[in-house]
Amino acid sequence: MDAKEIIARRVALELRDRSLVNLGIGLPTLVARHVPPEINVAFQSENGIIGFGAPPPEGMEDPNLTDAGGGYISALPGAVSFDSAFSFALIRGGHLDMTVLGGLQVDARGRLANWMVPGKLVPGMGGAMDLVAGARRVVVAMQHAARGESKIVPELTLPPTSARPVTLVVTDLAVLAPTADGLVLRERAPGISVAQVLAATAAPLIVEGEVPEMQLAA
Amino acid sequence: MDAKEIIARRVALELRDRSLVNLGIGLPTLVARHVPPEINVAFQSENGIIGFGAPPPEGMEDPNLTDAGGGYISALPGAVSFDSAFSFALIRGGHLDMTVLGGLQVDARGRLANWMVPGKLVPGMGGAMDLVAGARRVVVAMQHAARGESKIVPELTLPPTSARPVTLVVTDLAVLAPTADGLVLRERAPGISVAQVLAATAAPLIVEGEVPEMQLAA
Amino acid sequence: MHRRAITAARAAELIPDGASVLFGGFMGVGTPMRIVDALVARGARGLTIIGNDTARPGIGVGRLIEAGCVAKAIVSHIGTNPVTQQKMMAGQLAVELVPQGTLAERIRAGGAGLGGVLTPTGLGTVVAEGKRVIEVQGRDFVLEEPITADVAILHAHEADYNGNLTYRLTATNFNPVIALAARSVIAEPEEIVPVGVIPPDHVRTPGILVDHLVERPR
Amino acid sequence: MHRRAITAARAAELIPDGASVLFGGFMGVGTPMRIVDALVARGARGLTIIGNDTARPGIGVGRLIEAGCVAKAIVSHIGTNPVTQQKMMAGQLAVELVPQGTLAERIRAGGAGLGGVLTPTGLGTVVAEGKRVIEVQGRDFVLEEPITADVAILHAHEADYNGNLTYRLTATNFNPVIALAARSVIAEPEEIVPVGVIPPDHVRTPGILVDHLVERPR
Repeated sequence: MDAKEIIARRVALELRDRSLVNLGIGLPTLVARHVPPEINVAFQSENGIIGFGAPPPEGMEDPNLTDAGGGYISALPGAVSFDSAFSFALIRGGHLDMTVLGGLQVDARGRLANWMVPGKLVPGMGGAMDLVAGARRVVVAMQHAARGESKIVPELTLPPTSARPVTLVVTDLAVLAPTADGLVLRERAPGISVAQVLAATAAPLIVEGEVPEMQLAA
Repeated sequence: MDAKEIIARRVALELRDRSLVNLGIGLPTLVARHVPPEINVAFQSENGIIGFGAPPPEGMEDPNLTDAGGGYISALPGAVSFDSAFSFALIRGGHLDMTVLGGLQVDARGRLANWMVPGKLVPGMGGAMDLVAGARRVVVAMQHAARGESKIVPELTLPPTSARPVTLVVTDLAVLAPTADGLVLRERAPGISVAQVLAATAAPLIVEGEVPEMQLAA
Repeated sequence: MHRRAITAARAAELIPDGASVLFGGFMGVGTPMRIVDALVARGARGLTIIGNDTARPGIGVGRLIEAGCVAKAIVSHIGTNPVTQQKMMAGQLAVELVPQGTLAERIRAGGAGLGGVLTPTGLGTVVAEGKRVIEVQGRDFVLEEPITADVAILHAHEADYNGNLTYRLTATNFNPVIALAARSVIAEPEEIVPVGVIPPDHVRTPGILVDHLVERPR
Repeated sequence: MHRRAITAARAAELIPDGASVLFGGFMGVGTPMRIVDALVARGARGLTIIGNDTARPGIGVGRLIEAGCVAKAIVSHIGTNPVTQQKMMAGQLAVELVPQGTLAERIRAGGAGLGGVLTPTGLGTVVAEGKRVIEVQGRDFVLEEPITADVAILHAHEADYNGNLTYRLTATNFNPVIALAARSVIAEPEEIVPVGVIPPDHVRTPGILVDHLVERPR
């Protein structure tokens, strides 16, 4: 199982029944493939729809029905469309139960950076700042390291996405929970030891007792 | 012609072609009967409709289609319904060309009072404060005096509806325009002299040259 | 995410004495009358009701006022209901008057996660007393605080069993905006249809905001 | 209030060089492409464009960027358009990044006569730098100023000849909100139908907000 697959399957277990969930573009999108069968989740795409499904068969796409990445989607029974002001009223107003976002860095305080690398890349924040500020639970889904460097850092060196700490960080090595005391190591990936996680992490981690191995959704 | 009829017919001449107009409950509603035939006006009722018409025939009313007074109305071709937040986005945002409101007092600065008489009557402001703050033109349609007392006063003794001066005041005796220097007497009602207007008005009025007699819509 | 419809009596049980209740309706049009009558029937006490007006005696939330269910009304207008006036004068009912557009916008702000409303409405009136005035781009605005409540009771036209709602003409009014601003949302539709029947573009309130649907009378 | 539809070329003439232009669209979906192409064809210069994103090369307002029509882009995201990035780095294009929900709400505020937006989004980030932070009910909010523009260019699904508009699925996005916030509003519908054909409850933008309709290609 590759790193992205591990992350997506672990994040899927964070889904709660009868909840409204937003998945960021890229890795977070993979989570939709692993929704546990007993769980009923509605997905919101911030460009203005709740209740979308997989792309329609080729040739049956509607140019007016797309996800936030501009890709074709379908509408499930009970789908609802709305404008951008309403979409973010839902997001900012605490009506979105969970968002899953990619990340460039998370620091010991649980702050996320995911929208720019000064001097190199300025994609923009899109909806990420509103999502982190407004969603009830913010789950970061990202690889533990990039180009050999830990993305879990003592203090952000990239511009933060929000002052608000995220709820949970899921990587290919570990599940981390930001707390008032710092990042707690909650789980380790299958076959990964606590020592390996600590060695791969630039930020200090709090380890309390036995650290269980991740469960993964099917 | 009675006082209300004179006022309604004079106010009707303030209607501009291709404009959006709100009429307050009571006297202002009468203006709709005198829209000049060459003028195309859309009426907005603040409870959420543009493009309504006269009540339907008896027995054909829809309990979900009413004006701001709760009375049955009909929908003209091209009518649009919307919620209260949108209705007041139109009103506050300057998209309403004109509102016609009743009044209890107007003072020399052009300020309107029309929503309460302390200790006696507290109907509430309803949409009046938003209408006076937001409509491009605010026309007050009211009798010049009540119980023998002038309603055009030097300084409001009743709580103001807004700090913003109204655009025009139309009474059964005169048309008054608030300016930086005070209330200017623009027109006098048919058969009424300037002296009669001045005698019936508690506030000082500015009289410049000849004061023409009101024209009245059919 | 199907949910079964409940009886109006059950809905009334879900609204405890002393609760704050956002209600839809304008002069009683668009007010959920089965829920109102059930609240009267169960003898609800000490409610704070928040909505446009107190309608007329025997109409809309006027019935709650007469039955003594209401301790406080936050509304824009009470002029059409002499019972409200009498109870207010007798000290049996607290009334807080809010301009209509400001009321809609404060509720929207509460539901959309915004910190308040900056409006020109009410400047220079008693409405602005004790409130912060903030200058933006050279103009003054009153800072009005957001409103949320324990419960919202909505009247809708069609619902599906996901809780997706449509509204009808001027019965729309405050219903869409209050759906965003309460911890528990109870909707009383005129009709309930299977999920998938209402086109996504016609839904005005997504079912994820609706906690309970009230069934039609059998 | 019927109006005749105009050609896209005529619409482009109504948008002067140097104008500020609010545009609908999300990754090009819901962007009025006939107007965009006409702007490119007439060689528009110095535009400030305001909307969600700059789509991809050759898609949506991406075409305006490539053709050198744009001096400044106020958007939430440019990550999918390398041409935007290149022109920005080369100093040929100014880019101002605004969080997506904040952008929608600032435009709505501009159109609704509100003095700004109080949002938690952007707190503790570069977005809040130099802006007022206001405490309400014990929480901090950034004061974001309203946005208006010279022109808004909208994509709609159906229009009638009154200018009443409907939108389709995720092509809705920023279109309804920008219709409120520009001095001149130009809509490009997929279809124009006779007045009276669209039910009042289905209209999302009333024709009184729309100055010009662009005809379909012949």
